[in-house]
Amino acid sequence: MSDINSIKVLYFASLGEEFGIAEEHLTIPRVPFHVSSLKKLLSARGEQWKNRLQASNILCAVNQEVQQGEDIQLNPGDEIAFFPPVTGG
Amino acid sequence: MSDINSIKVLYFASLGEEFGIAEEHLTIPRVPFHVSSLKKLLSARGEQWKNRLQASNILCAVNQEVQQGEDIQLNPGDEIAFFPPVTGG
Amino acid sequence: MIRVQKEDFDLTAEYHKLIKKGESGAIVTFVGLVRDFNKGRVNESMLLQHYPGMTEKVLKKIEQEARQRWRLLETTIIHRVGELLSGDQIVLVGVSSKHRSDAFSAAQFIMDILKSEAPFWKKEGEHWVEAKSSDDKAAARWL
Amino acid sequence: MIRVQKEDFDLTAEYHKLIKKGESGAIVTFVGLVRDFNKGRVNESMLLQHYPGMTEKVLKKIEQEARQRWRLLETTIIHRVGELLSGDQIVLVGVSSKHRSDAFSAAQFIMDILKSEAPFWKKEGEHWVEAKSSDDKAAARWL
Repeated sequence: MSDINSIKVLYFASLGEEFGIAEEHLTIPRVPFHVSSLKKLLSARGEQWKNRLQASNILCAVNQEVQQGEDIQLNPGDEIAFFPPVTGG
Repeated sequence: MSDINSIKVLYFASLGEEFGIAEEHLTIPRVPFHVSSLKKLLSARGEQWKNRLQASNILCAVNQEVQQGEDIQLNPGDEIAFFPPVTGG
Repeated sequence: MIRVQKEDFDLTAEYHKLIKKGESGAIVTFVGLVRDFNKGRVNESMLLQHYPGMTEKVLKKIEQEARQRWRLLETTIIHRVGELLSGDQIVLVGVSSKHRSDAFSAAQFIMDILKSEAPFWKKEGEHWVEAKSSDDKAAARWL
Repeated sequence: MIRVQKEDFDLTAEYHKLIKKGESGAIVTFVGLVRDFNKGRVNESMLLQHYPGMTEKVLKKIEQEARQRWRLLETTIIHRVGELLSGDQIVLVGVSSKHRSDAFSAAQFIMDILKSEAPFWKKEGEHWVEAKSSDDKAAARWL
């Protein structure tokens, strides 16, 4: 599944259900690669991916820390998660 | 203990302890008689009574309702209580 | 539900009475305990005196006021009187509601007003406890 | 103390763990319960998903923040995950302190921030629950 250049991507709640996938490993290029680049890559999979990932309420965590912007650079071994607003408690 | 013209007077916490009495029945005159009249009557018992009853933090309840002023008229059968600020809970 | 009693109370039993199954989304409970008041002398007891009759009236009024201010399902106020020791439970306030903000506000309101209006007096050893101005301030913010 | 678990929890057991005898004067507990979300179909279940690893980190951060803001003796956060039914317990927040205002504020703070930051998601039947703006507002007042 994973190689030395791969990142782990997680999709929670309605996102995971709509995409039909909860977790995957992706090989990233050796050039600078950001959250925005990952979103672009995933959005190319189709309208559903594009619409959900570009929605303003979708959150992104890198290594379990929620990110405000999309300019953080991703490195091999990173864990990226996309999810809708939380609703626990 | 009580007759038809009497009121019941209660003293709680430090007041009851200092006065050496928790409850008594007093006969009140047939003329208008107020909380202020009662305080005057009791204050005549000595310095300790006077000092404690005139202290600004001492509360007075008539028929279990705390009174703001001292001008409420007392009637036979009334229950009057004097006590320091409450400290429960 | 209002109770003034010498006996101890059981949080679990009161908690279960607060739940309306399927309706209650939030249960807030507050328990007040006796703290060590005199480090030298352990096991010195505390006495809780109250004004029978008036106490129940005041607690009922506080409960009604809370139910007017917030959307509550159930409310419980239990206050003990008599002799208590360090670590003993003194007071329980429990509130259930659909949403948590109502339960939190009501429980805090009940405790704040109880502390400043319910006729209870604490005596620690030989010493009657003095009222705290912080309790007056806590009650005043609900005015 | 932080726990994320499938199993139910016992309020009494957690309550007793919160008490530091002689030091604790105030114990506030909050329990969140599953409400009926679909009046037609009784016994439809709720699913609580979470982000293992991140959840624990976020809860620990919230707990630490509460301990910095208020004088607390003990804190407990337990959140259940998996399948739950109407009336089931979802979350427990417990706080003990010397004085009641610290315990009340901290318990409410923990719940408010948990609701807006801890990665849990509820699914009621076939429907993922939408986030409420009231929860964002509740969290924002602590900023």
